[in-house]
Amino acid sequence: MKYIAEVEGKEFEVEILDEKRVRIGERILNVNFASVNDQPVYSLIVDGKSYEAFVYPGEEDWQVLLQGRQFPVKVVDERERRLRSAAGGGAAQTGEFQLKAPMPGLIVSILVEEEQQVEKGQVLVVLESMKMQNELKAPRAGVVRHIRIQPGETVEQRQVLLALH
Amino acid sequence: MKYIAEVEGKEFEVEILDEKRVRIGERILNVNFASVNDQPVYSLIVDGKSYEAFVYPGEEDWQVLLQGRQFPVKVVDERERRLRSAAGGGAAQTGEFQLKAPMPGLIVSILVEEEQQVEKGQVLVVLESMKMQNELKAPRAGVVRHIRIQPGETVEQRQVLLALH
Amino acid sequence: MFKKVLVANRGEIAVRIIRACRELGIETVAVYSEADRQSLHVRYADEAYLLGPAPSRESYLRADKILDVVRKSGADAIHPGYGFLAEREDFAAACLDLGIAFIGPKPSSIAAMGDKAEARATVIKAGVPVVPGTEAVGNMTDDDLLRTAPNIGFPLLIKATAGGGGKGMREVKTIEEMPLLLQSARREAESAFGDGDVYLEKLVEGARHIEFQIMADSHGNVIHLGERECSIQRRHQKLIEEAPSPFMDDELRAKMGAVAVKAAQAVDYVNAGTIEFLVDKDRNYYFLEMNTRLQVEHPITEMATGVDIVAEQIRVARGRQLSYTQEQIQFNGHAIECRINAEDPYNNFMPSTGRITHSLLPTGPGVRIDTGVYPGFEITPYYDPMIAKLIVWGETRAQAILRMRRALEEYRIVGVRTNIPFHQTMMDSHRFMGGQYDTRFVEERFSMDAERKDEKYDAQVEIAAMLATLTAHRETERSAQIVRRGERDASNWKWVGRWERMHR
Amino acid sequence: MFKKVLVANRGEIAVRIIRACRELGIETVAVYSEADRQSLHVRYADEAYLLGPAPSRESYLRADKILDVVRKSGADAIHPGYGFLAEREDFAAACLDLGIAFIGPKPSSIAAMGDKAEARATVIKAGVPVVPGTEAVGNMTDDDLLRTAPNIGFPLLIKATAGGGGKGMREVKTIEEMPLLLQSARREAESAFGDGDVYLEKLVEGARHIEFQIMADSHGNVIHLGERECSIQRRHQKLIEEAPSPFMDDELRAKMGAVAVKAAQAVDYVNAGTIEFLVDKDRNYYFLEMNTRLQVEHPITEMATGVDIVAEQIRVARGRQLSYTQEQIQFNGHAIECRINAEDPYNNFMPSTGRITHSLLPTGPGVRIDTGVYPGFEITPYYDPMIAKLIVWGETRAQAILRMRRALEEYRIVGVRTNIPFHQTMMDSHRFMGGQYDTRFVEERFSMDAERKDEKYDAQVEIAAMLATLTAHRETERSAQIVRRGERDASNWKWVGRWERMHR
Repeated sequence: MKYIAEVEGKEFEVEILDEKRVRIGERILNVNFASVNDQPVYSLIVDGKSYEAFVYPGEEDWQVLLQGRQFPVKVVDERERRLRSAAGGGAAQTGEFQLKAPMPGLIVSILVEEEQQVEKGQVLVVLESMKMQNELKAPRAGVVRHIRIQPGETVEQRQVLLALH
Repeated sequence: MKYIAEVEGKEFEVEILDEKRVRIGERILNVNFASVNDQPVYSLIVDGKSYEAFVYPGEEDWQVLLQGRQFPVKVVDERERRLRSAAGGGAAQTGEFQLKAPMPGLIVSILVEEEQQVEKGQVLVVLESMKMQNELKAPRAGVVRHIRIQPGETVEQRQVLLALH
Repeated sequence: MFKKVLVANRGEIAVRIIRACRELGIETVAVYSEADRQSLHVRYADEAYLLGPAPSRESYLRADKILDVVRKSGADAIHPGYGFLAEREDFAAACLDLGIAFIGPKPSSIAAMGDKAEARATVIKAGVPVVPGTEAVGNMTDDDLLRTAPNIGFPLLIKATAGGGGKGMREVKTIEEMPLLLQSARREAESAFGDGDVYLEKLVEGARHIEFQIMADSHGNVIHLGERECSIQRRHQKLIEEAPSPFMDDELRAKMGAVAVKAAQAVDYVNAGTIEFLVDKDRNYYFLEMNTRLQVEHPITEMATGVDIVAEQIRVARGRQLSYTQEQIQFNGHAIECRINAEDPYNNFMPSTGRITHSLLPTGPGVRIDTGVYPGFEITPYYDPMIAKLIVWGETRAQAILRMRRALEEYRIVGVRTNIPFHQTMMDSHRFMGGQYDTRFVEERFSMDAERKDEKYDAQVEIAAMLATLTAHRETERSAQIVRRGERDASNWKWVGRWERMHR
Repeated sequence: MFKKVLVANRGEIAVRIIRACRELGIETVAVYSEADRQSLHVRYADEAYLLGPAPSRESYLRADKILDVVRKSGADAIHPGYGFLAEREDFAAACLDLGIAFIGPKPSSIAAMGDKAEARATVIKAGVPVVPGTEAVGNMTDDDLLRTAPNIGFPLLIKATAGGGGKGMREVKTIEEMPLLLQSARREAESAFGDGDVYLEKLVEGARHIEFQIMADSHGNVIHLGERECSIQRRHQKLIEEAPSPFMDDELRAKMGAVAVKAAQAVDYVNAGTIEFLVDKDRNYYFLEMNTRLQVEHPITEMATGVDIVAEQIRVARGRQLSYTQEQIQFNGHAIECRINAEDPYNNFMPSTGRITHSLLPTGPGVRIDTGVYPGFEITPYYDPMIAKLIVWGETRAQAILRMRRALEEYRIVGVRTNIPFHQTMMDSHRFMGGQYDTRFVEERFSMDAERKDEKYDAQVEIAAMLATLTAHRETERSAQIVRRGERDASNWKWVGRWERMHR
């Protein structure tokens, strides 16, 4: 199976040849890959070098936490890649974004109003959790719609707070 | 539900009244009972006293390891008890006993022969595991039958080694 | 000796106190909220009583309920830990009224140090230097402030009386620019807080946060156990502490230690306490505040001096003398603590909640962990995000840093995000290694990406690509298998079978 | 400095060595058997190479394969740990032939101490006392033995030359009873081993096993790091060690320490080693043997002296001088180690295998754990049953015992049976607390039931009854629910759903 992995602006063609061999670019490497205790912790031995990392699924990528550093990696298989390039890029920027509570907590304040135009990075909502106030920011520019919460309200994790168009 | 628990030669009548109350003998106690992380480790708070113990199923009883001491406890519910007393006692002493390997290992020697009469506590087989030689003893007197192993053979955990009649 | 101590706290500090009691042969009583039934402090204590629902104000802050548990359990002393009720004068007084020991200072000492203006006045009287300023004076006109400013010295800060969060704050370098800055500060304060009052405070440049551990008994003996360097902070939360401070020398330690003892004596202090100082780059030091309780970072002092501070707290609360004189306190080697918080350093340190599914603690020589969590435990949003303290000791500071790196690399916590990568990045930072940092370091000069592109970087990028691909591939295969296997899952039936065999 | 060290071992000691290397900035190479792919030493090392199948003789004892890995990885030193190849003269020599450092003594020292008779002769020449006897003399007639006996002194032991396991062994109190006992000993030896030869050895009564840690560099410096008391043994396996020995005083320590140094010098020793002595109740001490390697119980010496023995081993293997002179070695407080074995103390210490499903480590002040296992790890029958070492330090022996009790009470390992209850019973034993034990204590005077019926007993029996009943009830309810719920299990479908969402 052939994959394309994109990390830190670089692209790697990675082919899983069999259980013990992986081709990356031009090189064929001996690998021994195992999850530890069925957790998202993976041990990888590549030609004798031993690595261990957390690998979590992100929204559209994988977060690899390796030796105290985090690398977001996008992985697509060849078929997906062809489909995507046929569909054309840039589509991800449009459409509705729903701001969800990243953790349970208490809404301290809402700093925007419906129909307000906001910039990328602008603080939308302040959520208190674990004695800390956390600023939830706009991931991109847009117009605020459907504010579904009020200050003082308790929210669950992943509860939708408002939308951005 | 009413149970009889037998431990260290004493019998206790234990009745589970509801989620939070247990009657033991004449006394009604407030209990808060919970397993820790779905392991055989149990936390019990009885009228404010906090206890934690391992509780493992044994062959015919429960092994309770509490504060560094082990207590084997037989628990029967009232219905079982009536059935057993109707069937009459002593039946457990007769019939076949199968000696099983308590762990994987290597058979070092077999100290008995088929049809040999053995005493309770007599060593039947020596099994090597983890660099240690372990003597497997007769749990009761009897006659050796069906020796299914040979010295030098590797055995799996719970594999039947021989029978005692 | 006390027979039974109630620990009025949760988490790692409750566990720490229970351990000290157990090692002294004292029984322990835990209290807990509904969210904490499975907490370690409940599991380890001899007795445990429910206080109420998860929010602190309905459980750990309910002094009335805690005092009920004291009566019910027959405890003869109470240890408040830190936070919650630890610095509540009225709670300490209520314990004494009930005839039980409060393992901490007298209510009057808590009160004297709890009010900032009073604390400042008290220590000034004892000859302890404070950050010069006009806060205690009350409202002043621009003319008054301009007259006072040269006495404070430049640079100084204009601060809003009602303020906070930097609103209405201005840095002033010379008297000439001050009138205009006063105007703009008042304007901003007025619009932010509806109150234009301001005061002046000396700007302590390149300030380090250095604190002294104090121990005092009721026989008039007061000693200090040396300093802790706590300048690695983010949003005023300490993240890393070390003892001794890389900035300190024996002479300054002796001088500041003596001042710290004087500050404690000024409020007739008994038990453990901490005097916090700001220290500028010219080694001038200023009293900041006194924490009248056990401090989160007390273990580094324990590792550098060999003194068990919690055991010593219990000792002096019983009316005994301190076990050590000042001369007997020896400083040996170097200790560092990293606070492990459930927060994501790659996402603006956002708190992270969830169930810990797996964990692997670093152990071995010179490593200590104080924690209240374990695999299977649920991190809830109700309490502080600190889930563990990782403490190491080394013969030298360099050895301690290397050991901390090794320990951080070994530490695995799965189920919530933690700030372990933050600590790893810090331990690799050249400025941290050089001891060259102040309280603004994390916010102004530190970045998670700062030191990435070293000789390991290229290999890491490639390995990350491979790991993500192998994981994605594995999940695809697994998912395909599950769909193929269909709707039957045999595992429950196995379980039933086992059950039936057991009850034959 | 070495750049890369190959660790030719597994389990906790491989992890211990990897940690030391990492803290010194040295890269590490692990080797592993097929059973150990998920072992901590493989996970923690920078490199890892498969040796072969699980049995030691096909993996960890394959010197040839390990030397292949040395070549492949470019390691410039090898640390053998203990056991496996650690005391193989030929392996140490092969390393030197390959031009890499063996972190241990010279092959000639290993050889000199590996042969019992030669070791005995060597140390006797150096003036070190050994247990008096005739073993080295060879076959002797009854007349010869009767003539020699008074020189050895009574009581003495007749032992079979070919012997072992007590067969052909007789205790002799007087010369009068000796002729008859000689006859019966020869008869038994003949029938057991087909060889009636016997020799005499002084019976050391109430013997304690006390050993001295030695460190030596290649510049002729040899020091000792004090003693370890290792008399708590079962079937000649050490179970608990402490430093210092409760039996020792400063004078005897200085005397035995000097003798230990002399014994090491007699074989031109370099690196870490241990001289084992038997000490009788009258404080006579006899050389037993020298272990020419790192010892399992080295951490208690590390905690009592502050010396990192493994780091020091690496240092002297590089040809550097020792970091300490004898005068700089300070003994501080008391350390105890309990060896945590996967064996059931309620079932004749039968080894226990299986997957560790959950574990909770005792942590906090003064506690160190060296282990190679973690939740999810499988304990196999191929290797030693020791899965962890729990080590505590206290200011006094009493404090160390109390701390060990606290740590044992906290320790949870689920999935295999362990001997933790044995250690708990021992820590409660009055004789252990009093330091009154010898090497026969566990087998002759100790029982798991010995100290059960104290004031806690009645409450424990009732609680045990309740816990078993509640567990049985819970399992009944659970089993009923599963049967009712029927054959559908939704969890896999949830997982597929998540997968599909992720790939939308």
